Amino acid sequence: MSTAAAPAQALVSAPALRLTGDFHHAGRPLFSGLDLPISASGWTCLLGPSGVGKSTVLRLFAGLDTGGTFDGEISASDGTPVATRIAFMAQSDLLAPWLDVVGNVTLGARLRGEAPDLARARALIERVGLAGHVDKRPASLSGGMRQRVALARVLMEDRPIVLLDEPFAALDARTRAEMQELAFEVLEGRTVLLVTHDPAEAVRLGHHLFILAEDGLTRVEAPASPPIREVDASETMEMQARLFHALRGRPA
Amino acid sequence: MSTAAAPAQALVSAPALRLTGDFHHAGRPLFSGLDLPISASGWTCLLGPSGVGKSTVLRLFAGLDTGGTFDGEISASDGTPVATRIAFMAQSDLLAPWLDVVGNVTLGARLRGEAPDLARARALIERVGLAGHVDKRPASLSGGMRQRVALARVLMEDRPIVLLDEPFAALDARTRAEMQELAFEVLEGRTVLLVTHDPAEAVRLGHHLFILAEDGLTRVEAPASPPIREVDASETMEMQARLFHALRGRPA
Amino acid sequence: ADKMTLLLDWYVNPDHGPIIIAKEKGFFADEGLDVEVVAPADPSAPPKLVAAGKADLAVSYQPQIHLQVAEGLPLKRVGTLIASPLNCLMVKDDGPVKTIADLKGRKVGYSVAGVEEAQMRAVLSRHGLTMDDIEMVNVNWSLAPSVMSGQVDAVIGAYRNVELHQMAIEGVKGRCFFIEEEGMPSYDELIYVANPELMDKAKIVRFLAATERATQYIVNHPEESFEIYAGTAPELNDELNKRSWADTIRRFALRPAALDHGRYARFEEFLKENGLIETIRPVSDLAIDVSVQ
Amino acid sequence: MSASSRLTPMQRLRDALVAVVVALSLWQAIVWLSGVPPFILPGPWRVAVTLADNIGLIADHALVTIAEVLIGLVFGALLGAATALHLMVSPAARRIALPIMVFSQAVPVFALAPLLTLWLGYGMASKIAMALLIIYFPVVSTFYDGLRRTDPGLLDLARTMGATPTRTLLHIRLPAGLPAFGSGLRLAAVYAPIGAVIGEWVGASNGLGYLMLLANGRAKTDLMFASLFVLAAFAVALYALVSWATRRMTSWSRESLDTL
Amino acid sequence: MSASSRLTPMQRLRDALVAVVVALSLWQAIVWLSGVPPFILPGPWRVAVTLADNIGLIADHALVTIAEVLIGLVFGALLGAATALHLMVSPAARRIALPIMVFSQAVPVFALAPLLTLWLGYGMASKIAMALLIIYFPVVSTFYDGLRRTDPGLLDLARTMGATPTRTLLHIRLPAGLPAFGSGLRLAAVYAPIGAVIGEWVGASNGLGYLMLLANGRAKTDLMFASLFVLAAFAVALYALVSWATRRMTSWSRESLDTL
Ligand SMILES: Nc1ncnc2c1ncn2[C@@H]1O[C@H](COP(=O)(O)OP(=O)(O)OP(=O)(O)O)[C@@H](O)[C@H]1O
Ligand SMILES: Nc1ncnc2c1ncn2[C@@H]1O[C@H](COP(=O)(O)OP(=O)(O)OP(=O)(O)O)[C@@H](O)[C@H]1O
Ligand SMILES: [Mg+2]
Ligand SMILES: [Mg+2]
Repeated sequence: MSTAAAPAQALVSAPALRLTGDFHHAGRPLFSGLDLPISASGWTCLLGPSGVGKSTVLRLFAGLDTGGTFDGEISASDGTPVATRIAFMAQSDLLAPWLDVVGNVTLGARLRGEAPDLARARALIERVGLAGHVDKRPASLSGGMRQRVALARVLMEDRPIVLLDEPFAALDARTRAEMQELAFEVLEGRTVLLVTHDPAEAVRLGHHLFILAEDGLTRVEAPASPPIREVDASETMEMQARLFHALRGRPA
Repeated sequence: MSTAAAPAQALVSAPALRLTGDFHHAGRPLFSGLDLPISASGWTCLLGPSGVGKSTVLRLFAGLDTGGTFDGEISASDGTPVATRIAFMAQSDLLAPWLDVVGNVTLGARLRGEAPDLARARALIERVGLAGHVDKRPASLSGGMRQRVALARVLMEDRPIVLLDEPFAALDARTRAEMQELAFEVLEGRTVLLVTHDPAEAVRLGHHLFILAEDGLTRVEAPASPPIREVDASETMEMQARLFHALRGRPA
Repeated sequence: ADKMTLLLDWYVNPDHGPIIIAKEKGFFADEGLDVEVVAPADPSAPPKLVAAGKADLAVSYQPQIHLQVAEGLPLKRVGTLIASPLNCLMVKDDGPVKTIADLKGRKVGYSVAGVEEAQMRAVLSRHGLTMDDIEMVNVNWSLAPSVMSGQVDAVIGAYRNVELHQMAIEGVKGRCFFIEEEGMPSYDELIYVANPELMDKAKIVRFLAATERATQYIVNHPEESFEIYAGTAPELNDELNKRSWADTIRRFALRPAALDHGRYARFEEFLKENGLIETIRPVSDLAIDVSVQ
Repeated sequence: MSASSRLTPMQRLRDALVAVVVALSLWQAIVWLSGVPPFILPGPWRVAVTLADNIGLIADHALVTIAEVLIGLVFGALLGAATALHLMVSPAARRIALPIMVFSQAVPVFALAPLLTLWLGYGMASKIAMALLIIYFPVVSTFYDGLRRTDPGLLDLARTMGATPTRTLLHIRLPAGLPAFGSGLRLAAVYAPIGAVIGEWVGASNGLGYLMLLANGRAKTDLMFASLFVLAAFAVALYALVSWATRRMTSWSRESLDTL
Repeated sequence: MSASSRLTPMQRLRDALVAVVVALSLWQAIVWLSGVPPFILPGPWRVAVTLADNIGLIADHALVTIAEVLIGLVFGALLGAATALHLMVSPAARRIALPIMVFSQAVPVFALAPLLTLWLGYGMASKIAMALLIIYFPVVSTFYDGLRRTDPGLLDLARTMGATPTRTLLHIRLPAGLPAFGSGLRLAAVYAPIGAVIGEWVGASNGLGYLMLLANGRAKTDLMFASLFVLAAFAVALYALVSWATRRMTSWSRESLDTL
């Protein structure tokens, strides 16, 4: 089961990324002088207060319209463009209401005119716990189920760079932990940028941690042990508390 | 500021509620023999795995269409109907895309043909941290900002019963804590049913805690101290860990 | 002055000469009448509106009054505007149809007015043909264009004083078979109809007197009368109207009030033979001479 | 656009009967109250009698018109859908062809009639073309509007998935625009019969439009209204059919009738 | 439905000019290639000359038609919107009135012409009524479809907020349905001129429709096409205006043209 969920193709090498520059909405600066390095083949976690521009950063990497003006550079270590090699999971689930679960999970293949790998899709759907719901349309799914469909869909995409915008926010603690493990396993070797609000999640998954705040970007050292980390290891717990306070403690 | 955000009217008495019965989707049972008591004037937190039926329970209390069949009873301690006395915040933000932030927050008043209390709306918008965004439309807001607008809107509704479906899920840790405090303050004396995935949140806010699982409802004792509780009080931390394990530890 | 409403059969054209001239020269005013002239696009509407009491008079066609009375419309012919058929079977002069007999196996266009099949049957029978020998095609809005472009070989329902000139101006020479020479009973092309229960005979008598004067004026002063006619609206002042005017003058009824009983009896007979009406009505049900009764 | 989709067939039948009765009563009431003479608007009873007396004649002509309408509707819908899709992929088509299309739509068909008959003759082709022409623009316009209003989030997603514009159109915009296509198709169902009838007026020797003209020419108002009635009844049936089909086609689109 | 809303006025003007040139070339090409005689379809040059020669005459008639169209459009849009809203609140209206409306729409206007003139006379009223009648149904149909497709989540919300059906209609469904109303209005802008022209055919002594029929009857095809050209140009201008206005009215609705 877990092998079937692994990508069918050999892995393309995952580059490091970097975003530098300023961004403003009609003159109102969102961030300036930002320099965000994403290291190759690992999980970089981006945290920060609501509305600070995390999703905007993700959309910039994905080459999507942000409604504002970006003045800077987005580059990959191998010198080739970024936006064509990404898989993107947005903050809202963005399921096609007319497709059932299988249809949504295999949408990428159909959009590229490839034959969808149905076996892999079914395996992933089983892994995200929706085996009994394959032919339901999004309207008949709960919020967390919808998010898991979107997760399965992004995991189906076999891309070297993966951008995840709060992919586990609608899930209960247990399902969330399982999904984190699944994503970590499937995305091994990829360059992953994860936006999250959950310090525990960041500490559990991140090779590198950044906090984006109104006053700029701060790097936070990740624990020494490699992810994926045990939730209740003392090192993790301590780190989590530190991170939590780093996030909460900023002056109001 | 915090006084302005308080309801203008005298408080109507908040009843206790109870939901008993079975529910199925076209013959597929979701829960059966459920008996969920919600005590008067306090926060009851409902946790449980994704897709188990938490949102369905909330919609049943709200008298909304669930796409399935409910066979049972919903009653209030004072014997009057429930659905006409509730304020409801759904899992998705449900903002009207054509209204700006103020317009969305004051929608309820306009729908009832009342004059919107603009001062209170502005105070609430300021409390949810969107003072600088009053005239933005939802499309120009971040995910967390949209959720805060929806929160301000439900807090504007001066109702004895309040149903909240993961109202803080899209917020970063710090904003989340602030919003919890705001909601707790504004909803004082109300009967609140909160669906959440975050054990810390449940422990922080709940007078009563329930876990809904595939095999039925379990009551979990809340800490002895009254909410709202300190996040890092030892009692809270311990309870949180217990709850977390109760949630994770179910057989796969 | 007494107000009066007259519905034309169609847009203003030289066929309406006496009405326009009577109005412009003040002959109506001399009779103490203030006549409002309204032009519709659908010729079948005006008789209905007069029957419904919405106007005093309408310009219509003799073949129509027979059918309308048969269907129970409260209408009678009270005057004549054009006292001979204008309708003709029109072909291209250089086309294949030299005689009626050449129509065998060919297409004949028409614009539905109700009696054209009967007309064709009458014309064909003179030359040993039946309706099965030709194909009738409803070309509704475009009689002249359809024959000019060769889509049909002939059209019935074209007006000899209009369509022939129209084709000539477009550079296509046309030719008319005059249906009254080919076996059709003759009839009044344009008549005035009124609702016999509602009409004010005295007013109609005055109206007809004014148009009679106008007709005389036109006959006596063809050029001046055209100037007056063309001066009423800029869109009327053109080559076609000029040619058509000259060709129409001799067709106006010189005695608009006079009624030829025989014509109406013969036409009623003709329609009965062709199955278009079921019973023969006395002429007095169809037409009256308002000046005597 | 039709009654709620949550009704049973029996309820629908009952509603349809009520609608018929109400319509006939309205019609009769207008005839009585306004005192309009029967040769301008005959009452329902007279028309019913005429319909019964001429049922064979009317049925023969109706079959011709129905065939024209159905063929015109199918081709018009296909052509309209293809045009809307093309407008979506081609900015040039959008900027240049769209104004031309609007321009051509504002030309009343009677002006095109000689042209159409010149090219297509007096057979069925010109009537089908007329039915097609009359429904083409509503289908294009509503479907194109629907295509344009696709959730931008889904389009972003398609883009990150490496979709070509054509595949985005087929897999995202097309299904997202189907409810709007349904709107256009329902309009088309109402107007296609008028198109065919106009086609018949332009030149024909059979069909309900021809029969109406003939009846009008012979002052047989009863017969004209009987043909008209059959035409309108056919339009309602066609509308119900198209409504049902489009509803099925877009069952995922959550229409909220009973929850107001 | 119009070119992208992200174009500058200069670009729009350029596009419009290109569209005009393309349209005229197409027209000329048809005339040359098909060898259609000028009495059926005159070329653009001939029409332009005729237009210039008769500019005063055509302008006089055009003003009448424009007035009729604008009045008809305003009233048709208002009446159509009111009907769609009413259909939404009243299940009875939906089940009974809707089929009757479809039925009445399928009756070609020419059949109603004597009735209309009987009631409204030969003045401007009957032309306005005709323009109104022709746009009424497209507006009702598209707007009603839009009202029906409102996000059920928002309706649920309104319900929990204690809204009456009427207020839900005004504050939720109405704004949510505005983009669809815009679709209907754009269709209406194209068809209202045809309505007025048909009204003029029924009986008038001025207006572009009158001029066209007159020219047609006199085989002055050049003049007819010149009038037709002015009519169609007016329709395009009206469409552009309505398009701009409806776009502004629904600026919140995210239309995704350039992101395909
Ligand atoms: N219209 C429907 N038809 C069939 N099944 C449905 C329908 N709507 C919801 N369901 C099912 O009902 C179940 C409960 O959904 P609900 O939204 O109540 O879950 P939940 O506990 O809120 O989950 P989450 O935490 O993911 O939001 C799900 O399994 C879902 O698939
Ligand atoms: N189209 C727009 N016009 C103007 N401002 C916009 C627009 N889109 C987004 N913004 C603003 O950009 C800012 C950053 O938004 P973004 O979605 O990147 O935040 P975020 O960090 O992802 O927040 P969250 O955690 O709440 O999702 C917000 O303040 C938002 O108001
Ligand atoms: Mg975000
Ligand atoms: Mg839920």
